Amino acid sequence: MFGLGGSSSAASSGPVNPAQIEMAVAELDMITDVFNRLVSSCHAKCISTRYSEPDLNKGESVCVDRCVAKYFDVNKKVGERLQTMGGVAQQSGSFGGGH
Amino acid sequence: MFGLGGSSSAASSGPVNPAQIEMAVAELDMITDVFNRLVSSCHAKCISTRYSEPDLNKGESVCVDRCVAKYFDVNKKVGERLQTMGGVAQQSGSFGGGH
Amino acid sequence: MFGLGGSSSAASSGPVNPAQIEMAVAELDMITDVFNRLVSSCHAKCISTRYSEPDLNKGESVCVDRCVAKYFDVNKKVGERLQTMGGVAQQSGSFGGGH
Amino acid sequence: MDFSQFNSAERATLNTIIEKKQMQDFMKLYSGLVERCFNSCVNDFTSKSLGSKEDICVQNCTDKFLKHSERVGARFAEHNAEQMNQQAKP
Amino acid sequence: MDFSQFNSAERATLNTIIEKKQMQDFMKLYSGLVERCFNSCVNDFTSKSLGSKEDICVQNCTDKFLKHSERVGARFAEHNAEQMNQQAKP
Amino acid sequence: MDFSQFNSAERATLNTIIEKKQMQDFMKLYSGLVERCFNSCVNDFTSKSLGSKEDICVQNCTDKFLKHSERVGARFAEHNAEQMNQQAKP
Repeated sequence: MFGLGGSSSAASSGPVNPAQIEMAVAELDMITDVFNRLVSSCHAKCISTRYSEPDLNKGESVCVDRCVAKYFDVNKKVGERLQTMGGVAQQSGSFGGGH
Repeated sequence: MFGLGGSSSAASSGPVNPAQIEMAVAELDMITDVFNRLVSSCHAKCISTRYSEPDLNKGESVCVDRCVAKYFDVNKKVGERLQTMGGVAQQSGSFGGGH
Repeated sequence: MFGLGGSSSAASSGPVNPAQIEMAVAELDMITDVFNRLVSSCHAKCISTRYSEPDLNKGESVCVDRCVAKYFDVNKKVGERLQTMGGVAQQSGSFGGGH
Repeated sequence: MDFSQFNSAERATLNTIIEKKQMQDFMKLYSGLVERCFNSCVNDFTSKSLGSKEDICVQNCTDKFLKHSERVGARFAEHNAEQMNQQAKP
Repeated sequence: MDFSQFNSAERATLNTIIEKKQMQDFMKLYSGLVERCFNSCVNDFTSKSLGSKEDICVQNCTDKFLKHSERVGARFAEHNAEQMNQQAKP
Repeated sequence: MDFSQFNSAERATLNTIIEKKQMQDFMKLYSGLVERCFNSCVNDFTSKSLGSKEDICVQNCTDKFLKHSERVGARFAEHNAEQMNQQAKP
Protein backbone atom coordinates (compact mmCIF):
# COMPACT_ATOMS: atom_id res chain seq x y z
CA MET A 1 0.00 0.00 0.00
CA PHE A 2 2.50 2.61 1.12
CA GLY A 3 5.73 1.08 -0.32
CA LEU A 4 4.92 -0.36 -3.71
CA GLY A 5 8.47 -0.77 -5.09
CA GLY A 6 8.51 -2.43 -8.56
CA SER A 7 10.32 -5.76 -8.69
CA SER A 8 11.92 -5.79 -12.17
CA SER A 9 15.53 -6.92 -11.83
CA ALA A 10 18.14 -4.43 -13.17
CA ALA A 11 21.72 -5.10 -14.29
CA SER A 12 23.93 -4.56 -11.23
CA SER A 13 26.30 -2.25 -13.16
CA GLY A 14 25.44 0.66 -15.50
CA PRO A 15 24.89 4.43 -15.33
CA VAL A 16 22.58 6.22 -12.86
CA ASN A 17 19.07 6.73 -14.30
CA PRO A 18 17.99 10.09 -12.79
CA ALA A 19 14.29 9.46 -13.48
CA GLN A 20 14.42 6.17 -11.49
CA ILE A 21 16.17 7.95 -8.61
CA GLU A 22 13.59 10.75 -8.64
CA MET A 23 10.70 8.26 -8.51
CA ALA A 24 12.33 6.39 -5.62
CA VAL A 25 12.94 9.62 -3.69
CA ALA A 26 9.35 10.79 -4.29
CA GLU A 27 8.08 7.42 -2.98
CA LEU A 28 10.35 7.67 0.08
CA ASP A 29 9.07 11.18 0.81
CA MET A 30 5.49 9.93 0.53
CA ILE A 31 6.10 7.00 2.90
CA THR A 32 7.75 9.37 5.42
CA ASP A 33 4.84 11.83 5.12
CA VAL A 34 2.23 9.08 5.66
CA PHE A 35 4.23 7.70 8.63
CA ASN A 36 4.47 11.14 10.29
CA ARG A 37 0.73 11.73 9.90
CA LEU A 38 0.00 8.24 11.29
CA VAL A 39 2.26 8.88 14.32
CA SER A 40 0.57 12.20 15.08
CA SER A 41 -3.02 10.96 14.56
CA CYS A 42 -2.55 7.89 16.78
CA HIS A 43 -0.73 10.00 19.40
CA ALA A 44 -3.77 12.28 19.56
CA LYS A 45 -6.17 9.29 19.77
CA CYS A 46 -4.25 7.05 22.19
CA ILE A 47 -1.73 8.91 24.36
CA SER A 48 -2.86 10.93 27.39
CA THR A 49 -1.05 14.27 27.53
CA ARG A 50 -0.84 14.25 31.34
CA TYR A 51 2.56 12.62 30.82
CA SER A 52 2.61 11.16 34.31
CA GLU A 53 4.97 8.31 33.30
CA PRO A 54 7.66 7.84 30.63
CA ASP A 55 6.40 4.50 29.25
CA LEU A 56 3.30 3.56 27.26
CA ASN A 57 0.83 1.84 29.61
CA LYS A 58 -1.17 -1.30 28.64
CA GLY A 59 -4.19 0.64 27.39
CA GLU A 60 -2.11 3.03 25.30
CA SER A 61 -0.16 0.18 23.67
CA VAL A 62 -3.29 -1.78 22.70
CA CYS A 63 -4.89 1.44 21.41
CA VAL A 64 -1.83 2.26 19.24
CA ASP A 65 -1.89 -1.20 17.61
CA ARG A 66 -5.59 -0.90 16.76
CA CYS A 67 -5.18 2.72 15.68
CA VAL A 68 -2.53 1.77 13.08
CA ALA A 69 -4.75 -1.04 11.78
CA LYS A 70 -7.74 1.28 11.39
CA TYR A 71 -5.60 3.99 9.77
CA PHE A 72 -4.61 1.48 7.06
CA ASP A 73 -8.30 0.65 6.60
CA VAL A 74 -9.19 4.30 6.10
CA ASN A 75 -6.24 4.67 3.72
CA LYS A 76 -7.64 1.82 1.60
CA LYS A 77 -11.20 3.23 1.71
CA VAL A 78 -10.12 6.73 0.62
CA GLY A 79 -7.92 5.25 -2.13
CA GLU A 80 -10.88 3.31 -3.54
CA ARG A 81 -13.07 6.42 -3.36
CA LEU A 82 -10.54 8.54 -5.27
CA GLN A 83 -10.19 5.86 -7.96
CA THR A 84 -13.98 5.52 -8.45
CA MET A 85 -14.27 9.29 -8.82
CA GLY A 86 -11.49 9.14 -11.50
CA GLY A 87 -9.16 11.28 -9.47
CA VAL A 88 -10.03 14.77 -8.20
CA ALA A 89 -12.25 16.74 -10.63
CA GLN A 90 -9.72 19.48 -11.43
CA GLN A 91 -6.69 17.15 -11.46
CA SER A 92 -5.92 16.49 -15.12
CA GLY A 93 -2.59 14.66 -14.45
CA SER A 94 -2.96 10.89 -14.84
CA PHE A 95 -2.06 8.91 -11.71
CA GLY A 96 -0.61 5.49 -12.66
CA GLY A 97 -2.26 2.49 -10.93
CA GLY A 98 -1.33 1.82 -7.32
CA HIS A 99 2.40 2.61 -7.79
CA MET B 1 -3.98 39.22 -6.67
CA PHE B 2 -2.74 35.66 -6.50
CA GLY B 3 -1.68 35.08 -10.13
CA LEU B 4 0.10 38.25 -11.24
CA GLY B 5 1.80 36.79 -14.39
CA GLY B 6 3.55 39.51 -16.47
CA SER B 7 2.18 39.94 -20.01
CA SER B 8 5.27 40.82 -22.07
CA SER B 9 5.23 38.74 -25.26
CA ALA B 10 8.36 36.56 -25.77
CA ALA B 11 9.77 35.15 -29.02
CA SER B 12 8.21 31.69 -29.48
CA SER B 13 11.60 30.05 -30.10
CA GLY B 14 14.88 30.51 -28.14
CA PRO B 15 16.74 28.92 -25.20
CA VAL B 16 15.20 28.19 -21.77
CA ASN B 17 15.77 31.08 -19.35
CA PRO B 18 16.19 29.31 -15.96
CA ALA B 19 15.48 32.47 -13.93
CA GLN B 20 12.11 32.92 -15.70
CA ILE B 21 11.24 29.24 -15.04
CA GLU B 22 12.21 29.58 -11.36
CA MET B 23 10.04 32.67 -10.92
CA ALA B 24 7.07 30.93 -12.59
CA VAL B 25 7.50 27.82 -10.40
CA ALA B 26 7.76 29.98 -7.24
CA GLU B 27 4.55 31.76 -8.24
CA LEU B 28 2.80 28.42 -8.90
CA ASP B 29 3.87 27.12 -5.49
CA MET B 30 2.54 30.27 -3.83
CA ILE B 31 -0.84 30.02 -5.61
CA THR B 32 -1.10 26.34 -4.58
CA ASP B 33 -0.19 27.22 -0.98
CA VAL B 34 -2.79 30.01 -0.81
CA PHE B 35 -5.43 27.72 -2.38
CA ASN B 36 -4.76 24.92 0.15
CA ARG B 37 -5.03 27.33 3.07
CA LEU B 38 -8.26 28.78 1.64
CA VAL B 39 -9.76 25.28 1.23
CA SER B 40 -8.89 24.33 4.80
CA SER B 41 -10.05 27.63 6.38
CA CYS B 42 -13.43 27.60 4.59
CA HIS B 43 -13.86 23.87 5.37
CA ALA B 44 -13.44 24.67 9.06
CA LYS B 45 -15.88 27.62 8.84
CA CYS B 46 -18.59 26.12 6.60
CA ILE B 47 -18.62 22.29 6.61
CA SER B 48 -20.16 20.37 9.54
CA THR B 49 -17.94 17.44 10.52
CA ARG B 50 -20.89 15.16 11.32
CA TYR B 51 -20.58 14.00 7.69
CA SER B 52 -24.15 12.75 7.59
CA GLU B 53 -24.38 13.14 3.78
CA PRO B 54 -21.88 13.09 0.89
CA ASP B 55 -23.00 16.35 -0.79
CA LEU B 56 -22.72 20.00 0.28
CA ASN B 57 -26.14 21.17 1.48
CA LYS B 58 -27.62 24.59 0.55
CA GLY B 59 -26.29 26.35 3.66
CA GLU B 60 -22.78 24.96 3.24
CA SER B 61 -22.60 25.97 -0.44
CA VAL B 62 -23.70 29.56 0.22
CA CYS B 63 -21.28 29.75 3.16
CA VAL B 64 -18.36 28.54 0.99
CA ASP B 65 -19.02 31.20 -1.66
CA ARG B 66 -19.10 34.00 0.94
CA CYS B 67 -16.11 32.52 2.76
CA VAL B 68 -13.93 32.69 -0.39
CA ALA B 69 -15.02 36.29 -1.02
CA LYS B 70 -14.15 37.33 2.54
CA TYR B 71 -10.83 35.48 2.41
CA PHE B 72 -9.85 37.57 -0.63
CA ASP B 73 -10.87 40.70 1.31
CA VAL B 74 -8.65 39.75 4.23
CA ASN B 75 -5.81 38.94 1.80
CA LYS B 76 -6.07 42.48 0.36
CA LYS B 77 -6.24 44.06 3.86
CA VAL B 78 -3.16 42.20 5.13
CA GLY B 79 -1.27 43.01 1.91
CA GLU B 80 -1.96 46.73 2.35
CA ARG B 81 -0.90 46.53 6.03
CA LEU B 82 2.41 44.85 5.15
CA GLN B 83 3.13 47.44 2.47
CA THR B 84 2.42 50.42 4.78
CA MET B 85 4.75 48.96 7.40
CA GLY B 86 7.48 48.66 4.69
CA GLY B 87 7.64 44.90 4.99
CA VAL B 88 8.33 43.08 8.27
CA ALA B 89 10.79 44.95 10.53
CA GLN B 90 13.55 42.32 10.54
CA GLN B 91 13.19 41.46 6.82
CA SER B 92 16.06 43.23 5.11
CA GLY B 93 15.40 41.60 1.66
CA SER B 94 13.68 44.02 -0.77
CA PHE B 95 10.31 42.73 -2.00
CA GLY B 96 9.46 43.98 -5.49
CA GLY B 97 6.01 45.58 -5.92
CA GLY B 98 2.94 43.36 -6.08
CA HIS B 99 4.57 40.65 -8.25
CA MET C 1 22.34 26.00 20.39
CA PHE C 2 20.45 26.88 17.26
CA GLY C 3 23.25 28.52 15.21
CA LEU C 4 26.36 26.44 15.80
CA GLY C 5 28.48 27.82 12.87
CA GLY C 6 32.05 26.44 12.85
CA SER C 7 34.76 29.04 13.26
CA SER C 8 37.61 27.64 11.14
CA SER C 9 39.05 30.44 9.00
CA ALA C 10 38.95 29.75 5.19
CA ALA C 11 41.08 31.31 2.45
CA SER C 12 39.13 34.32 1.15
CA SER C 13 39.53 33.22 -2.51
CA GLY C 14 39.02 29.76 -4.07
CA PRO C 15 36.26 27.67 -5.69
CA VAL C 16 32.78 27.15 -4.21
CA ASN C 17 32.58 23.98 -2.12
CA PRO C 18 29.02 22.69 -2.73
CA ALA C 19 29.01 20.48 0.39
CA GLN C 20 29.83 23.51 2.60
CA ILE C 21 27.05 25.52 0.95
CA GLU C 22 24.57 22.66 1.44
CA MET C 23 25.44 22.34 5.14
CA ALA C 24 25.04 26.11 5.65
CA VAL C 25 21.67 26.13 3.84
CA ALA C 26 20.46 23.14 5.89
CA GLU C 27 21.47 24.94 9.10
CA LEU C 28 19.69 28.12 7.95
CA ASP C 29 16.52 26.16 7.20
CA MET C 30 16.67 24.56 10.65
CA ILE C 31 17.10 27.91 12.40
CA THR C 32 14.15 29.35 10.42
CA ASP C 33 12.02 26.29 11.27
CA VAL C 34 12.83 26.54 14.99
CA PHE C 35 12.14 30.32 14.95
CA ASN C 36 8.74 29.84 13.27
CA ARG C 37 7.71 27.19 15.79
CA LEU C 38 8.87 29.42 18.66
CA VAL C 39 6.85 32.39 17.30
CA SER C 40 3.70 30.27 16.97
CA SER C 41 4.03 28.54 20.37
CA CYS C 42 4.60 31.80 22.27
CA HIS C 43 1.78 33.49 20.32
CA ALA C 44 -0.58 30.75 21.49
CA LYS C 45 0.66 31.03 25.10
CA CYS C 46 0.92 34.82 25.45
CA ILE C 47 -1.24 36.74 22.95
CA SER C 48 -5.02 37.07 23.49
CA THR C 49 -6.90 36.53 20.23
CA ARG C 50 -9.53 39.16 21.03
CA TYR C 51 -7.23 41.56 19.13
CA SER C 52 -8.73 44.61 20.78
CA GLU C 53 -5.55 46.69 20.26
CA PRO C 54 -2.69 46.67 17.72
CA ASP C 55 0.20 46.73 20.24
CA LEU C 56 1.48 44.14 22.72
CA ASN C 57 0.36 45.16 26.22
CA LYS C 58 2.65 44.95 29.30
CA GLY C 59 1.50 41.46 30.31
CA GLU C 60 1.90 40.06 26.80
CA SER C 61 5.42 41.50 26.41
CA VAL C 62 6.66 40.08 29.73
CA CYS C 63 5.04 36.73 28.89
CA VAL C 64 6.77 36.60 25.48
CA ASP C 65 10.22 37.21 27.02
CA ARG C 66 9.71 34.43 29.60
CA CYS C 67 8.19 32.16 26.97
CA VAL C 68 11.29 32.39 24.74
CA ALA C 69 13.55 31.69 27.73
CA LYS C 70 11.55 28.59 28.71
CA TYR C 71 11.42 27.37 25.09
CA PHE C 72 15.23 27.41 25.01
CA ASP C 73 15.24 25.43 28.31
CA VAL C 74 12.94 22.78 26.83
CA ASN C 75 15.08 22.67 23.69
CA LYS C 76 18.14 21.90 25.83
CA LYS C 77 16.26 19.26 27.91
CA VAL C 78 14.95 17.43 24.82
CA GLY C 79 18.41 17.58 23.20
CA GLU C 80 19.99 15.94 26.27
CA ARG C 81 17.24 13.27 26.32
CA LEU C 82 17.80 12.40 22.64
CA GLN C 83 21.55 12.13 23.17
CA THR C 84 21.22 9.84 26.23
CA MET C 85 18.89 7.56 24.27
CA GLY C 86 21.56 7.38 21.50
CA GLY C 87 19.25 9.01 19.00
CA VAL C 88 15.81 7.66 18.08
CA ALA C 89 15.64 3.84 18.14
CA GLN C 90 14.94 3.37 14.41
CA GLN C 91 17.34 6.15 13.26
CA SER C 92 20.43 4.32 12.02
CA GLY C 93 22.08 7.50 10.54
CA SER C 94 24.91 8.88 12.71
CA PHE C 95 24.27 12.43 13.98
CA GLY C 96 27.56 14.32 14.50
CA GLY C 97 27.90 16.06 17.91
CA GLY C 98 26.00 19.26 18.52
CA HIS C 99 26.63 20.70 15.05
CA MET D 1 -0.52 32.34 -14.75
CA ASP D 2 0.01 34.07 -18.13
CA PHE D 3 1.94 31.70 -20.41
CA SER D 4 2.38 34.12 -23.32
CA GLN D 5 5.59 35.40 -21.74
CA PHE D 6 7.37 32.05 -22.32
CA ASN D 7 8.88 30.63 -25.50
CA SER D 8 8.02 27.06 -26.62
CA ALA D 9 11.11 25.48 -24.98
CA GLU D 10 10.23 27.13 -21.69
CA ARG D 11 6.61 26.06 -21.99
CA ALA D 12 7.72 22.45 -22.51
CA THR D 13 9.92 22.61 -19.39
CA LEU D 14 7.12 24.19 -17.38
CA ASN D 15 4.62 21.56 -18.49
CA THR D 16 6.87 18.73 -17.25
CA ILE D 17 7.31 20.52 -13.93
CA ILE D 18 3.56 21.19 -13.65
CA GLU D 19 2.76 17.53 -14.37
CA LYS D 20 5.12 16.40 -11.58
CA LYS D 21 3.59 18.96 -9.21
CA GLN D 22 0.08 17.74 -10.02
CA MET D 23 1.17 14.20 -9.15
CA GLN D 24 2.61 15.45 -5.84
CA ASP D 25 -0.52 17.54 -5.15
CA PHE D 26 -2.69 14.48 -5.76
CA MET D 27 -0.60 12.43 -3.28
CA LYS D 28 -0.81 15.26 -0.71
CA LEU D 29 -4.58 15.48 -1.26
CA TYR D 30 -4.76 11.69 -0.74
CA SER D 31 -2.71 11.57 2.49
CA GLY D 32 -4.42 14.78 3.71
CA LEU D 33 -7.86 13.22 3.20
CA VAL D 34 -6.85 10.02 5.03
CA GLU D 35 -5.62 12.04 8.01
CA ARG D 36 -8.61 14.45 8.03
CA CYS D 37 -11.30 11.74 7.70
CA PHE D 38 -9.55 9.37 10.15
CA ASN D 39 -9.36 12.13 12.78
CA SER D 40 -13.01 13.10 12.26
CA CYS D 41 -14.61 9.66 11.85
CA VAL D 42 -12.60 7.11 13.87
CA ASN D 43 -12.86 7.28 17.66
CA ASP D 44 -13.53 3.72 18.83
CA PHE D 45 -10.44 1.60 19.48
CA THR D 46 -12.14 -1.35 21.15
CA SER D 47 -11.66 -3.27 17.87
CA LYS D 48 -9.11 -3.47 15.03
CA SER D 49 -11.50 -3.01 12.13
CA LEU D 50 -13.60 -0.09 10.88
CA GLY D 51 -17.21 -0.05 12.18
CA SER D 52 -20.02 0.44 9.64
CA LYS D 53 -20.84 3.93 11.01
CA GLU D 54 -17.14 4.88 10.72
CA ASP D 55 -17.04 3.46 7.19
CA ILE D 56 -19.97 5.63 6.02
CA CYS D 57 -18.50 8.65 7.76
CA VAL D 58 -15.16 8.19 5.93
CA GLN D 59 -16.92 7.97 2.56
CA ASN D 60 -19.08 11.07 3.21
CA CYS D 61 -16.06 12.95 4.56
CA THR D 62 -14.07 12.12 1.39
CA ASP D 63 -16.90 13.02 -1.01
CA LYS D 64 -17.77 16.20 0.85
CA PHE D 65 -14.17 17.39 0.97
CA LEU D 66 -13.69 16.81 -2.78
CA LYS D 67 -16.92 18.69 -3.59
CA HIS D 68 -15.95 21.47 -1.17
CA SER D 69 -12.50 21.72 -2.75
CA GLU D 70 -14.05 21.83 -6.22
CA ARG D 71 -16.43 24.66 -5.28
CA VAL D 72 -13.61 26.68 -3.66
CA GLY D 73 -11.60 26.12 -6.86
CA ALA D 74 -14.38 27.61 -8.99
CA ARG D 75 -14.81 30.70 -6.75
CA PHE D 76 -10.99 31.05 -6.54
CA ALA D 77 -10.67 31.16 -10.35
CA GLU D 78 -13.53 33.70 -10.64
CA HIS D 79 -11.97 36.03 -8.03
CA ASN D 80 -8.53 35.77 -9.62
CA ALA D 81 -9.94 36.54 -13.07
CA GLU D 82 -11.82 39.53 -11.63
CA GLN D 83 -8.57 40.93 -10.17
CA MET D 84 -6.68 40.35 -13.43
CA ASN D 85 -9.26 42.51 -15.30
CA GLN D 86 -9.09 45.24 -12.68
CA GLN D 87 -5.29 45.39 -13.14
CA ALA D 88 -5.52 45.24 -16.94
CA LYS D 89 -7.68 48.42 -17.05
CA PRO D 90 -5.40 51.38 -18.14
CA MET E 1 25.73 31.64 11.42
CA ASP E 2 29.47 32.31 11.31
CA PHE E 3 30.42 33.45 7.80
CA SER E 4 34.18 33.59 8.35
CA GLN E 5 34.44 29.93 7.35
CA PHE E 6 33.43 30.72 3.72
CA ASN E 7 35.54 32.21 0.92
CA SER E 8 34.23 35.18 -1.12
CA ALA E 9 32.79 32.99 -3.94
CA GLU E 10 30.88 30.90 -1.38
CA ARG E 11 29.64 34.03 0.38
CA ALA E 12 28.29 35.38 -2.94
CA THR E 13 26.46 32.09 -3.59
CA LEU E 14 25.07 32.05 -0.06
CA ASN E 15 23.87 35.64 -0.33
CA THR E 16 21.85 34.86 -3.45
CA ILE E 17 20.33 31.82 -1.74
CA ILE E 18 19.57 33.84 1.41
CA GLU E 19 17.89 36.60 -0.62
CA LYS E 20 15.63 34.06 -2.33
CA LYS E 21 14.80 32.45 1.01
CA GLN E 22 13.93 35.84 2.51
CA MET E 23 11.51 36.42 -0.37
CA GLN E 24 9.92 33.01 0.26
CA ASP E 25 9.81 33.65 4.02
CA PHE E 26 8.05 36.95 3.39
CA MET E 27 5.45 35.23 1.19
CA LYS E 28 4.93 32.52 3.84
CA LEU E 29 4.59 35.21 6.52
CA TYR E 30 2.01 36.93 4.28
CA SER E 31 -0.12 33.83 3.56
CA GLY E 32 0.29 32.69 7.19
CA LEU E 33 -1.01 36.03 8.46
CA VAL E 34 -4.01 35.95 6.10
CA GLU E 35 -4.93 32.45 7.31
CA ARG E 36 -4.33 33.23 11.00
CA CYS E 37 -6.25 36.54 11.05
CA PHE E 38 -9.08 35.19 8.85
CA ASN E 39 -9.55 32.22 11.21
CA SER E 40 -9.50 34.46 14.30
CA CYS E 41 -11.50 37.45 13.04
CA VAL E 42 -14.03 36.27 10.44
CA ASN E 43 -16.99 34.24 11.71
CA ASP E 44 -20.10 35.80 10.12
CA PHE E 45 -21.02 34.44 6.71
CA THR E 46 -24.40 36.10 6.35
CA SER E 47 -22.78 38.57 3.92
CA LYS E 48 -20.02 38.56 1.29
CA SER E 49 -18.06 41.54 2.55
CA LEU E 50 -15.96 42.18 5.65
CA GLY E 51 -17.82 43.83 8.56
CA SER E 52 -16.23 46.87 10.23
CA LYS E 53 -15.55 44.91 13.47
CA GLU E 54 -13.91 42.15 11.40
CA ASP E 55 -11.89 44.75 9.51
CA ILE E 56 -10.44 46.26 12.72
CA CYS E 57 -9.78 42.81 14.12
CA VAL E 58 -7.77 41.85 11.00
CA GLN E 59 -5.67 45.02 11.24
CA ASN E 60 -4.96 44.53 14.98
CA CYS E 61 -4.25 40.83 14.42
CA THR E 62 -1.71 41.69 11.69
CA ASP E 63 -0.01 44.46 13.67
CA LYS E 64 0.09 42.43 16.87
CA PHE E 65 1.55 39.36 15.14
CA LEU E 66 4.30 41.43 13.49
CA LYS E 67 5.21 43.10 16.80
CA HIS E 68 5.09 39.72 18.55
CA SER E 69 7.32 38.18 15.88
CA GLU E 70 9.75 41.10 16.18
CA ARG E 71 10.01 40.76 19.96
CA VAL E 72 10.55 36.97 19.73
CA GLY E 73 13.25 37.69 17.12
CA ALA E 74 15.09 40.01 19.52
CA ARG E 75 14.99 37.49 22.44
CA PHE E 76 15.93 34.66 20.03
CA ALA E 77 19.06 36.52 18.90
CA GLU E 78 20.04 37.32 22.51
CA HIS E 79 19.68 33.70 23.64
CA ASN E 80 21.63 32.40 20.62
CA ALA E 81 24.43 34.90 21.25
CA GLU E 82 24.52 33.84 24.92
CA GLN E 83 24.94 30.16 23.95
CA MET E 84 27.65 31.01 21.41
CA ASN E 85 29.70 32.71 24.17
CA GLN E 86 29.20 29.78 26.54
CA GLN E 87 30.58 27.43 23.83
CA ALA E 88 33.46 29.79 22.97
CA LYS E 89 34.81 29.65 26.59
CA PRO E 90 37.83 27.16 26.69
CA MET F 1 11.09 0.00 -0.91
CA ASP F 2 12.41 -2.79 -3.16
CA PHE F 3 16.08 -2.04 -3.97
CA SER F 4 16.61 -4.93 -6.39
CA GLN F 5 15.43 -2.72 -9.24
CA PHE F 6 18.50 -0.43 -8.93
CA ASN F 7 22.04 -1.00 -10.15
CA SER F 8 25.00 -0.46 -7.79
CA ALA F 9 25.66 3.15 -8.94
CA GLU F 10 22.01 4.03 -8.30
CA ARG F 11 22.08 2.32 -4.92
CA ALA F 12 25.14 4.39 -3.93
CA THR F 13 23.35 7.61 -4.96
CA LEU F 14 20.19 6.58 -3.11
CA ASN F 15 22.13 5.74 0.04
CA THR F 16 23.67 9.22 0.15
CA ILE F 17 20.24 10.79 -0.35
CA ILE F 18 18.70 8.53 2.32
CA GLU F 19 21.46 9.43 4.80
CA LYS F 20 20.83 13.15 4.28
CA LYS F 21 17.07 12.61 4.65
CA GLN F 22 17.60 10.68 7.89
CA MET F 23 19.60 13.62 9.25
CA GLN F 24 16.80 16.02 8.27
CA ASP F 25 14.15 13.67 9.73
CA PHE F 26 16.10 13.56 12.99
CA MET F 27 16.22 17.38 13.13
CA LYS F 28 12.49 17.58 12.38
CA LEU F 29 11.80 14.97 15.08
CA TYR F 30 13.91 17.09 17.47
CA SER F 31 12.21 20.44 16.76
CA GLY F 32 8.80 18.72 16.61
CA LEU F 33 9.36 17.20 20.06
CA VAL F 34 10.45 20.56 21.52
CA GLU F 35 7.30 22.22 20.17
CA ARG F 36 4.97 19.37 21.19
CA CYS F 37 6.34 18.99 24.75
CA PHE F 38 6.62 22.76 25.31
CA ASN F 39 2.96 23.23 24.29
CA SER F 40 1.80 20.34 26.51
CA CYS F 41 3.99 20.89 29.57
CA VAL F 42 4.75 24.62 29.92
CA ASN F 43 1.89 26.88 30.99
CA ASP F 44 3.26 29.04 33.82
CA PHE F 45 4.96 32.25 32.72
CA THR F 46 5.34 33.86 36.13
CA SER F 47 9.05 32.94 35.99
CA LYS F 48 11.79 32.59 33.36
CA SER F 49 12.98 29.10 34.24
CA LEU F 50 11.41 25.64 33.97
CA GLY F 51 9.58 24.45 37.12
CA SER F 52 10.36 20.95 38.45
CA LYS F 53 6.89 19.65 37.48
CA GLU F 54 7.37 21.08 33.97
CA ASP F 55 10.82 19.50 33.78
CA ILE F 56 9.50 16.01 34.59
CA CYS F 57 6.59 16.50 32.17
CA VAL F 58 9.01 17.39 29.33
CA GLN F 59 11.11 14.27 30.00
CA ASN F 60 8.07 11.96 30.13
CA CYS F 61 6.59 13.63 27.03
CA THR F 62 9.86 13.05 25.12
CA ASP F 63 10.27 9.44 26.25
CA LYS F 64 6.62 8.59 25.62
CA PHE F 65 6.62 10.11 22.14
CA LEU F 66 9.76 8.19 21.15
CA LYS F 67 8.29 4.91 22.44
CA HIS F 68 4.97 5.68 20.73
CA SER F 69 6.76 6.46 17.47
CA GLU F 70 8.77 3.23 17.75
CA ARG F 71 5.65 1.14 18.29
CA VAL F 72 3.84 2.78 15.36
CA GLY F 73 6.95 2.08 13.26
CA ALA F 74 6.80 -1.62 14.11
CA ARG F 75 3.06 -1.94 13.28
CA PHE F 76 3.60 0.19 10.11
CA ALA F 77 6.30 -2.20 8.86
CA GLU F 78 4.11 -5.26 9.60
CA HIS F 79 1.11 -3.83 7.74
CA ASN F 80 3.24 -2.80 4.76
CA ALA F 81 4.82 -6.25 4.59
CA GLU F 82 1.33 -7.83 4.75
CA GLN F 83 0.16 -5.74 1.79
CA MET F 84 3.33 -6.57 -0.20
CA ASN F 85 2.57 -10.31 0.18
CA GLN F 86 -1.07 -9.84 -0.81
CA GLN F 87 0.09 -8.09 -4.01
CA ALA F 88 2.82 -10.67 -4.73
CA LYS F 89 0.24 -13.57 -4.80
CA PRO F 90 -0.45 -14.49 -8.54
